[in-house]
Amino acid sequence: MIRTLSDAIKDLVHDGESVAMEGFTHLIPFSAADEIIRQGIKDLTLIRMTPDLIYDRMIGAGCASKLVFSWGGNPGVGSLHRFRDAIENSWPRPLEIEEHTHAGLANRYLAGASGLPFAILRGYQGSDLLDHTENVKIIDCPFTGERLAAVKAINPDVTIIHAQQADRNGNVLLWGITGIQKEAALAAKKVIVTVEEIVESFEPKMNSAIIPAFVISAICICPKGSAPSYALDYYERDNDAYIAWNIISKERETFVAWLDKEVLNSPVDVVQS
Amino acid sequence: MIRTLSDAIKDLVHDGESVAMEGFTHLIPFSAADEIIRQGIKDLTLIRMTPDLIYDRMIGAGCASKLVFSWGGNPGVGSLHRFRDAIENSWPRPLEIEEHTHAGLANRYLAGASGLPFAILRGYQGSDLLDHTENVKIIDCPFTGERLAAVKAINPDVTIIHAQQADRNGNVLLWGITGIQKEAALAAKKVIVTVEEIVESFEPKMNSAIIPAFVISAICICPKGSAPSYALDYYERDNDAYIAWNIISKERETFVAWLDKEVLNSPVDVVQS
Amino acid sequence: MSTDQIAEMAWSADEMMTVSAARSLTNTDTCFVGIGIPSTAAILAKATHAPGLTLIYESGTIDTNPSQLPLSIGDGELAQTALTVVSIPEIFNYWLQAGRIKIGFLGAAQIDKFGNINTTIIGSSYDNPKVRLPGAGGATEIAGACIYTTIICRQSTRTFLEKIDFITSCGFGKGPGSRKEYGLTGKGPRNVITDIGILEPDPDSCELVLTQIHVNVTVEHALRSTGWALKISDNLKVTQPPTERELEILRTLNTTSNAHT
Amino acid sequence: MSTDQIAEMAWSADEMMTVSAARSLTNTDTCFVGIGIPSTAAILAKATHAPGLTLIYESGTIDTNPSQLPLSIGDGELAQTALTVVSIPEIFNYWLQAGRIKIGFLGAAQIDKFGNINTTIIGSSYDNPKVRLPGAGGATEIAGACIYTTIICRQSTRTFLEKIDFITSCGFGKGPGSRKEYGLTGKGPRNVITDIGILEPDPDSCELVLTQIHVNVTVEHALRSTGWALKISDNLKVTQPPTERELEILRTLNTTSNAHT
Repeated sequence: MIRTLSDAIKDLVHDGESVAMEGFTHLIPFSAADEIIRQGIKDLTLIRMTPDLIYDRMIGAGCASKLVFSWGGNPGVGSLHRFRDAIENSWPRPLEIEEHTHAGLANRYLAGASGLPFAILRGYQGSDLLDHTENVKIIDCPFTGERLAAVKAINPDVTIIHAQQADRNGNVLLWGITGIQKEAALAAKKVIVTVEEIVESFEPKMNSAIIPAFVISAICICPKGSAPSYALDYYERDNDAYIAWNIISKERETFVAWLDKEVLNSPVDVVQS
Repeated sequence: MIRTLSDAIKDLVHDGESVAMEGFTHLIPFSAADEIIRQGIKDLTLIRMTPDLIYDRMIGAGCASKLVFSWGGNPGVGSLHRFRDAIENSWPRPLEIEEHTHAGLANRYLAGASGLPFAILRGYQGSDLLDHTENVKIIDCPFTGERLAAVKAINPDVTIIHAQQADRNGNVLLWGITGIQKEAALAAKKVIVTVEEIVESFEPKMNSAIIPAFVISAICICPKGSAPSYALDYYERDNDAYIAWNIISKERETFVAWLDKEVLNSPVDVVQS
Repeated sequence: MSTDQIAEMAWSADEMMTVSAARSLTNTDTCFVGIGIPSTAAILAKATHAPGLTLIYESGTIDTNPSQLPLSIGDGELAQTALTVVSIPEIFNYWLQAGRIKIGFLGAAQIDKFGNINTTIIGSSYDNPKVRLPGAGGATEIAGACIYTTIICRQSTRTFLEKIDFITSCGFGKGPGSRKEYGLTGKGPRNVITDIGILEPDPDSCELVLTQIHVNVTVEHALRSTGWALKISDNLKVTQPPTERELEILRTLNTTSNAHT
Repeated sequence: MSTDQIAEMAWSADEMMTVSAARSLTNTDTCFVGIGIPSTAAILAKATHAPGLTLIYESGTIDTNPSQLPLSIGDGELAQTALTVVSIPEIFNYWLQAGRIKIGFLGAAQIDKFGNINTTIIGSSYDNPKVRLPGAGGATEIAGACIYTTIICRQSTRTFLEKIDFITSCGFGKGPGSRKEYGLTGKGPRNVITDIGILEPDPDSCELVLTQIHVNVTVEHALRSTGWALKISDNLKVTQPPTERELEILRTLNTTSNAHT
C-alpha cells in the first residue's frame, strides 16, 4: 500500500474523474497536484472548499473542466488569477463552476462520508447563490415546518490528502487544523494520502485525527509534500510564496514559464518506504 | 463557575425538567445522579442511550416520570431490574418510555447540538420500533427519492457529564471513549460537568475532546465521580459492582436498603477548588 | 443428544458455537462486534487464524486489540488497544451507516425463519410486556448497514420461532424484496450460527436453511429445537470439531474475563 | 477631507476603522472572525481592552490567542495558540449554526442599505462576470447564524450601493421580515464600521443610518461616499480618536504580519 507518488497517481487518477484535494490552509497536497499536472491528466472535476494556489496551478495547466468550490481567493493576498482567467476568459479552456458556501460544501462531504444521499443545514437562504448553484434544495422540516437547505452528498472518485505521518500498516495520523480531510476521504471511492514520513508508532497529539488503513488506497511518502502550505510541527507556511504567486500567476506568460520550470521539468523525488 | 455539586444541582436541576446524563460505559456521572436522588428531585424526563446502573438507581428512587433511551441492560451482566420493575409493574411509579436505536438517539443529540430541528439517518426501517416510538418520521430524499428516517432534535434542559480534567478557566478535557458527551452538552440549555481534578494546563491525549468554558454552566470537582464506571487513566471499571448490582437491585427491599445506606445517608464530599 | 454423545464431547455446545462463529471471519474482514458471545468469537478469531481482523465496537473503538474479554462494550481495554476511538455519532454515521463494515456480529433473544431478530420485549404487548429486554442498541442499524450480518444464538423452540414477539432488527423482513423496500443497504444475514449448527438463507426464498451441523449433533435434534418446519440442505456439512488450539485459547480468554455470558 | 485635516491626523482612516471595530467588542464576547481587517480588529481588541474575548476562526480554531496577525485563516499560529481545534463540519454545524457565537466580523466588496453584502462577482452576469471575487466562504452562514454581525469595509460610492451586483450574504434582505422569511436565526447586522464612521440599522425600517462619524470627517464627505441617500442620525456621535496605546499596539501587530490587507 506504500507506493511511489507517480505510480499511485497513474493507477488511481484518470481523465474525466472527480477529484477532491483537501486541506484547509494546512496540509494542502501540492506534490500530488504537481504530479497530476506532469502526467497530463485532463477533464477533471476538481472539488475543494478553497481552490487556493493548488487548483490555480491545475486550472492554469488545463487539468480541469469543472470546479466545485466555496471560496476562491489567495488567502490574505487577493485574487487567484488563473481561476479568474478561466472563468472570465475561458483560458486555457472553459471552466464550468459549481459554487457553494463553506458550510454547504462541508455538509456535502459530510453526507458523502455518512453514506447519506443528502445533508441539511441552515444556509444559502437570503443569498443569490441559491439561484446559481446546483445540488441545493430548500425543504421543510417534517416536525416543525421550518425551511432548511438540503445539499446533495458529494462522493468524489478520488480524494487526495496530505498528512504528517503514516505507520507501516498504512494508518494515517494528522493533527493541527484537520479541516474537512476525514470527510473528504471517507466520501471518496479511492483515497490517496501523501505523508511527511513513516513512523513506527503514533504519539498523542492535541486535535488529531486518525484515518485507518482499511479505507485508504495508497500511501506515498512526500516530504514537504504540502509546501508552500504547511505541516504543523514539520515546516511553516511559506507566506512569501503565496505573495509571490500574485505576481507569477498574474500573466499567462509568467505562469507558463513558472509551470514549465518548477513543475513540468522538476520531477518528484522517488521516495519508497 | 467551579461550584460544589450540591449547589450546582440545587440551582440548575429542577422538578419536571429533562435531564441527559451521558457517558458511554466510560465516565458515567454517578456522583451527580446520587446528589439528584438525595435532593429528592422528581418528575424528571431522563435521557440516556444506555440507562445503565445510573438510571436504574434514579428510576428505583422515584426521580423519573419518563425515560428516553436506546439500550436498557446491565452491560455484560443482564437486566436492569429497577428499570424492568418500573416498566413491567409501575414501581415505584409509572414510567413512560420513549425508545430509540443507538444511531437514532445519537442523531437526535447531533441535531440538537447543531441547532437543527432534525437529523436524517438510514435507520428504524424494517423494525417494529417505528410503530412504537415518537419523534421519528420517514421522509423522502429531495434528490434521489430514497426513504430515510428523520429524527427530531433533542435539547435537554440540563446535560450532566463527567470528565477527567478541567482547567481554572472552566474548560474541560476528556479522553478515551468520548461517546456522545460533546453532542449531549452542546444540545442542552444548561451544562454541568463533574471532573476528577482541576489542572493548570492540558496535555495532549489520544482521542480527546475539549469542551470550552463558554458553553458550560458549572464545574464540580468530584474525584471518583464516575465510579463504578471508570475514568481512563484514573481508575478502572468496577466490574464486580456491576455484577453485584444484579443481586442488590433484584428485589425492592434490598434495593431500598442499599439506597438508604449508600446514597441517602452517604453525603457527597464537599470539594471546592 | 444422548448422554453417550455428551460424555464423548471434550467441548461444550457453546464452545462449538463460539468456535464456529470465529471460523466464519477471515484475516481481512472488518467486524462490528456486539458484546457477549459475538465478542468472544471475534476475539478468538483474531487470536487464532485471523490476526489481521479489524474489530470495531459501537463505543467508537476502531481496530481494537483486546487481550482479554471485555465485560462491557466500552471497557478501558478496548479504548487503550484501539488504533483510534471516535465519537458515537461518528461511529454510527461515518463508519457503520456508510457501509464500510463487512460483517456485523449480533446476538438475539428470538429469531424467525427470515433472520429477523427480537431483543426488545417478550409478550404480546409492547406497552405491557411480559419481559422487558434491553432493546435495540446498535443492532437495528448494524442489521441494516453492514454488508453482511452473522447472528449467533443458542437454538431452541423458545428462541427459534415461526413468529417473534417484536422485530427489533430486520433480517429479510417478510422475505425477498423487503430489505430493498425498507432502504436497507446491506445484504442481510449471511448465516446464523448456533450451538446446533449453521443456518444460511436460501438465495431465492430468503428462508434460513440448516446447511451445517455440528459434529455429534443429530438432524432430529436440530428439527426439535426449531419452532418452524426447518429445511435441511441437500448438501448438509458437518462442522469440524474444535481444535485443541481453538479450545485452549477460548478457555484462556474465558478465564481472563468477568463476563457472565 | 481637506488637506489640512489630513495633515492634522496622526493616524490613517484604516487605522481609525480598525480601532473602532476593535472597540465594538467586549471582554465576554465570542467573535467569529474573517481574515484581513476584521481579524486585525479582533486581535487588537484582545490585546487592549478585551483580553477575555473568545476568537473563533472558520478553520476550526476555538478560543485562539495569536500574538501576530495571521496571513491566512488557518495559519499554524492560530492552531497552536487555540484552546481546541475542531473539524470544518463541526465548526460550522455545532458552533456557528447552533447560534453559539455572538458576533460575526465580516468584510464586503459591495454593501447595500439593508446591510446585504457581495463578495461574489462584479458585473451584471454571474456567468460572465466583469470581476470574479472569491465568493461566499463562511460569510453566508456567519451572516445568518451569529447573534449579530459587524461589517467592516471602506466606504465609497464603489462599495456602498443602492443595488449591489450579487447578494452573497444576507443582512436585512428586502427589509423588515426578510430574515424571518429566510429562516435566518441571528439578528443580522448590528453595525457597519467604515473609514468614515459607523452605520447602524434603524429598528423599524432596517435601513443603515450614520450614527457615528470619525473625528475630523465631515457629514458631507460621508454623504458623498455613499451610493444611496444616506440618512444621518439626529443624535450623531463623534468617534473618540485612537489612543496612543491603541495605535502603538495596532502598528506593532501590522509589522509582525505579512498580510497585505
